[in-house]
Amino acid sequence: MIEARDLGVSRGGLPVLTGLSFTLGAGEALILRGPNGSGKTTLLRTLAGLQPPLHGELICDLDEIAYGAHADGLKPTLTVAENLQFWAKVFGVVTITPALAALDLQALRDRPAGGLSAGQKRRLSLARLMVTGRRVWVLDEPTVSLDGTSVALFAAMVQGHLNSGGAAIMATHIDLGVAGRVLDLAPFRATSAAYVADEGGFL
Amino acid sequence: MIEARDLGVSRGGLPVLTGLSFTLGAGEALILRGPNGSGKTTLLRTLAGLQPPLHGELICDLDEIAYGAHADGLKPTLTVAENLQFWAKVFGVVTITPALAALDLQALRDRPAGGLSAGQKRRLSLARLMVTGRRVWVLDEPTVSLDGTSVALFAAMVQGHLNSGGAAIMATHIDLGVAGRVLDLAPFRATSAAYVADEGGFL
Amino acid sequence: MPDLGKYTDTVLSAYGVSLLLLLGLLVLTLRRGAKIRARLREVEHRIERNG
Amino acid sequence: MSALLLRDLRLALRAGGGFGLGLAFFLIVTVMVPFSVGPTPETLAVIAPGVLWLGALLACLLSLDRVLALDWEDGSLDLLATAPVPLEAVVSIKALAHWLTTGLPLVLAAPLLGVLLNLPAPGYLWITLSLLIGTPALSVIGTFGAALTVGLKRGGLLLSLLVMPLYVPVLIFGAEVARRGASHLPLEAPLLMLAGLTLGTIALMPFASAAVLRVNLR
Amino acid sequence: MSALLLRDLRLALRAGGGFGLGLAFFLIVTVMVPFSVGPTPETLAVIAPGVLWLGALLACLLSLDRVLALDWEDGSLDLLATAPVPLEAVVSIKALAHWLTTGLPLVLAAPLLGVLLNLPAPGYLWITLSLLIGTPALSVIGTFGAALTVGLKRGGLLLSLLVMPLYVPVLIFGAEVARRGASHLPLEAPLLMLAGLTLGTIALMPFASAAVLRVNLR
Amino acid sequence: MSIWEYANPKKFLTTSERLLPPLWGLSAVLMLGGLIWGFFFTPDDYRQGATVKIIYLHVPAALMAINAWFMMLVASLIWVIRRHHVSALAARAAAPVGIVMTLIALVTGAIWGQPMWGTWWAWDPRLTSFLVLFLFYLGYIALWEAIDNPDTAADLTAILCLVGSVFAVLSRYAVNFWNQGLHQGASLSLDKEENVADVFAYPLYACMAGFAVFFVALVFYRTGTEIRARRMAALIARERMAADA
Ligand code: HEM
Ligand SMILES: Nc1ncnc2c1ncn2[C@@H]1O[C@H](COP(=O)(O)OP(=O)(O)OP(=O)(O)O)[C@@H](O)[C@H]1O
Ligand SMILES: Nc1ncnc2c1ncn2[C@@H]1O[C@H](COP(=O)(O)OP(=O)(O)OP(=O)(O)O)[C@@H](O)[C@H]1O
Ligand SMILES: [Mg+2]
Ligand SMILES: [Mg+2]
Repeated sequence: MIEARDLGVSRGGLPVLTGLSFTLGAGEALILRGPNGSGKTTLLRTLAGLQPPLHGELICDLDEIAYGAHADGLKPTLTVAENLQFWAKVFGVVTITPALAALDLQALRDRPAGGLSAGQKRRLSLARLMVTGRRVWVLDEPTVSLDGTSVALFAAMVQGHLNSGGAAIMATHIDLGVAGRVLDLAPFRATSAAYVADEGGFL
Repeated sequence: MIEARDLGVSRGGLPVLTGLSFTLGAGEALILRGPNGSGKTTLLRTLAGLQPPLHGELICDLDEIAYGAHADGLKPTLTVAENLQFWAKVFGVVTITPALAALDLQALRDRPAGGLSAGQKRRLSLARLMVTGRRVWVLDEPTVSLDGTSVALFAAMVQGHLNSGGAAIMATHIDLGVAGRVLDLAPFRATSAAYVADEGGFL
Repeated sequence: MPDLGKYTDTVLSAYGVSLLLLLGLLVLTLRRGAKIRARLREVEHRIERNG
Repeated sequence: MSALLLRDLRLALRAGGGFGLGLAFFLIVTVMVPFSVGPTPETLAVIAPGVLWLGALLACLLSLDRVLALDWEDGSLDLLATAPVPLEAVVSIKALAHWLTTGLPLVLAAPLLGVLLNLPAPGYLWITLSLLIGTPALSVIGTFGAALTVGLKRGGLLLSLLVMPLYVPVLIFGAEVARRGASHLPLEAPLLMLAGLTLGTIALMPFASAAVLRVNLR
Repeated sequence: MSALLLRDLRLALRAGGGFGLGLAFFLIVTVMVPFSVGPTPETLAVIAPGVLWLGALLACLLSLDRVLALDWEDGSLDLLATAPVPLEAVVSIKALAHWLTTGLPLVLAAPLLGVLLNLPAPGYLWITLSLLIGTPALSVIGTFGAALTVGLKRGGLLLSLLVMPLYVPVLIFGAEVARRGASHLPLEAPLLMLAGLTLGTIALMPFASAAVLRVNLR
Repeated sequence: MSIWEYANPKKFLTTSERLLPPLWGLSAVLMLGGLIWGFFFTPDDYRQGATVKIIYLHVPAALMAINAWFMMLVASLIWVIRRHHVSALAARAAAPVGIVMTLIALVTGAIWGQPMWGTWWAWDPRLTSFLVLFLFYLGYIALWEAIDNPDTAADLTAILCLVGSVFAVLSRYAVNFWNQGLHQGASLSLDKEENVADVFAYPLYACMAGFAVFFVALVFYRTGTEIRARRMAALIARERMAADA
């Protein structure tokens, strides 16, 4: 569903990763690892279509991708249900009930999102994925601030998504509870040579 | 250094924890655990003096406490060194070199903080603790977004602080790499009875 | 009705607007009061039933 | 699309007065003018149409930073950009929501505030009409400015700075209509220009705004 | 303390024009006035001192949301509140930084902009002097407003609404000094009142601002 | 038995429940009586003609507009010093009443001004300071509405009210200094010379009393509503806490 060939990505005008190739098929999960600053976030933003690749080839259908960023994208004055409902409408999905159920949010349904704790907010922003109806989930550190129980809920949700033919690519430093191929980004860190190649005109 | 007796804390006008008693002596680390929404953040804010306790007694010298919140408090346009320097001056500490060294930030020293990755920002905000000169560290999920190496650096820093007679109280869902007493907050969740006692006038 | 002469419009519009504002305030106050009262009663009943 | 419009309107209402505040600012600027230029009724009558237009323009301008910045900060904009709606439609809806919550109330309030400034009698119709025709252009142009500055921390003032020159033509024609109206002069020419400006910006600006927004999201 | 002041000044410089933007807004408002009220030189000369004061006031007002909101959003304010400095000092420094980056440039620019508005010759001295004395009060009062609204998402317009009525006395006396100065009238009385207002607010408002900030951080 | 007992919400509710019917009745009698008396049974003024009848609305409204702010100031002080919730809620309840009174004074004044001064509005000091008062009310109400947490809102609005009162007085002075007025002086002063004639004065007294009682009744009622709303929020929150546990 996603195929990257010799991909290079850049952040703030500097190349961060180069020579990255991988494929992600239906039902697969790919877990990105790598030390801080190695370019996980940058790669995920590129996959989601928010920034163009530096070079190389990226084959993916943007209409299949749901992006879950580090920021939550919640409106503090809307309730949990209203926040979800909005995204459901935008993506043309009918019901938010399964999403609420998947992350155990029913009890919080009518609370304004601004009054949730860090982990509760995170759960709500993960529930958003369920109402996108998209098949490829691109997630940046999805389990930050989640307690053990919630991590398990998240893992079950992702597993369900994979079983129904979806795919997921996730960056993390901690255990997600989801089985998947691990891709370490450290070896692909861009060298100064890549920079020369890219900014060739000036160097 | 901190002593809480039958402490109750509230958030958004609702009691969150009640009947909490603990002490924290020099050289000790206390690790707060509890499911999402159990009141860790609320308790830490109360200890830091940002909100008054609901009831009970809290004996702690506010001038000894350094608070490390979930938000980083970094200025994106200032460099790493300038950010640290500022807090060093506010707290009357002379040098930032040990702080930079403790979290391996020397290489990033002149980068604007806005151009750091999530984990690099986190490291910088942890380095801030070293320049407060305060003896009690109150930290909310300090290792969020940190990779393994950085967690080890953090643990070493905390251990050093404890060995020199400091103390630390930290909320977390994941392993911090620091040995310490664990306090689970789940049993202290406020019941509706606590609420009645508090809002007596209206109930 | 007293004869207001050339000031009929002036005086009547002043009375009209003021009474309208006063009545509006009164009606809004009473309506919100009744609504909150009813909702509170509902909540109290529900809590009594559920213990 | 209507979901987005409804959400924006609801947020404006919910946030404790997105509706009222632009209006309040308009009121306050109008009230401040006599304090600063002095209370002489003749002077006030001369400058009244201009002050009302300038006040409405400033009230619009100040509420622009709500148009996109909130959605940017909390990450909604990233998510909207990857959602199945064209970005052109998103910015148009945003401009519409801004007009409904800011421009329209200003139009309705302008005649009342005219009283405070001693606006000559024939002016009331024309100030209302010129604002009704002109404010949509202000919202659309303003959304472009908001898209330009969306990534910047506290872009508020920069936003004003960028948008102000773009507002100049609208202001000139709008205030001209209102002034001529207040003193019974012929006003077809500026009125037509104003209407043309509004239609043109509504038709074309969303493309510019969407393009700029795409760059900023990158 | 000086560390905080230096940091705030550096941030204002670094953020791409915290210095320049208030000034630019002032410039633009002043330039927009002839577009909106018409270019007649006599009218402009009459309203010039008032317009300059109003423009300076609006420029101040619009930059207020930078005073505390940024530090609130990124969590610095929590950290400052737990640092070994009294909150009263923090808000005073914030007001001082605001004045240095916004008020002072306005004072210096006002005579230049007076030229655009056909300000009568004796007015230049007095517009500068009245702004120099009055703008510190604007910064201090504005900081109080910023502290009141700091917890609110996009409090910008609410902030203006709350602060504007508090600005009324300063505006009245300030503009009165400038107007009397421009037409050679005696102006000791309003000048003294203006100075008294400024000193009073500088002495007392920080306590109110700090109190309000404590409530908001709670 | 101290007056602070009524600071208990329940006590306040039961007391106001008992007081409200007579208050409503009294205000209706006084207001209707005064207005009917003034409107139908007083002669025209020799200078102002029939427009003098506007005084029965204009002056009581203006009076109550100021008194309402004063009441809010006192209630805010009580909240800041003794932290009685009812007091904060009473201040909140009074603000909309006060702003309507201000609006009535402004509108009747404007309508009156048209025949008397030949203009709807003039920047007379009294009028101007009323406009500023209107702005203060607006800001105060907007701040209450903008904050979710009721105690935070009470604290912030109380401080705003205190600071605002000081600045309201300052602007009154400033405005006086700034422009000479067209407006009537105090016509009910102790100085017999400038007092309005008795024919107008008695119905005016009745209306003033009526407006005052009406204000008290409204504030009592609205405070009760605020208390109930607060109690309802508290009950729902408790219910939710019980469900969570
Ligand atoms: C929008 C315009 C006006 C406003 C805001 C206004 C406001 C006030 C205020 C604040 C008072 C003082 C009440 C008191 O202190 O006892 C007052 C009293 C009064 N006003 Fe006006 N007024 C307005 C227009 C007028 C006009 C046009 C007239 C008639 C020509 C008028 C006639 C009076 C009289 C006769 C009193 C009673 C004087 C007294 O008892 O102090 N007002 N008005
Ligand atoms: N806005 C920016 N401007 C310039 N450089 C940036 C910016 N954001 C990140 N970088 C740099 O780009 C590199 C890659 O950052 P990225 O955020 O992709 O890392 P990451 O793998 O997500 O790290 P982490 O695990 O800490 O989140 C880092 O070296 C970082 O310093
Ligand atoms: N601003 C707020 N207004 C009202 N209620 C809040 C607010 N913030 C948090 N709460 C509620 O207070 C409770 C405690 O929240 P707190 O943030 O202390 O939890 P936490 O233990 O830190 O959770 P997490 O692990 O998710 O960070 C939660 O039930 C939450 O919903
Ligand atoms: Mg990252
Ligand atoms: Mg937390």
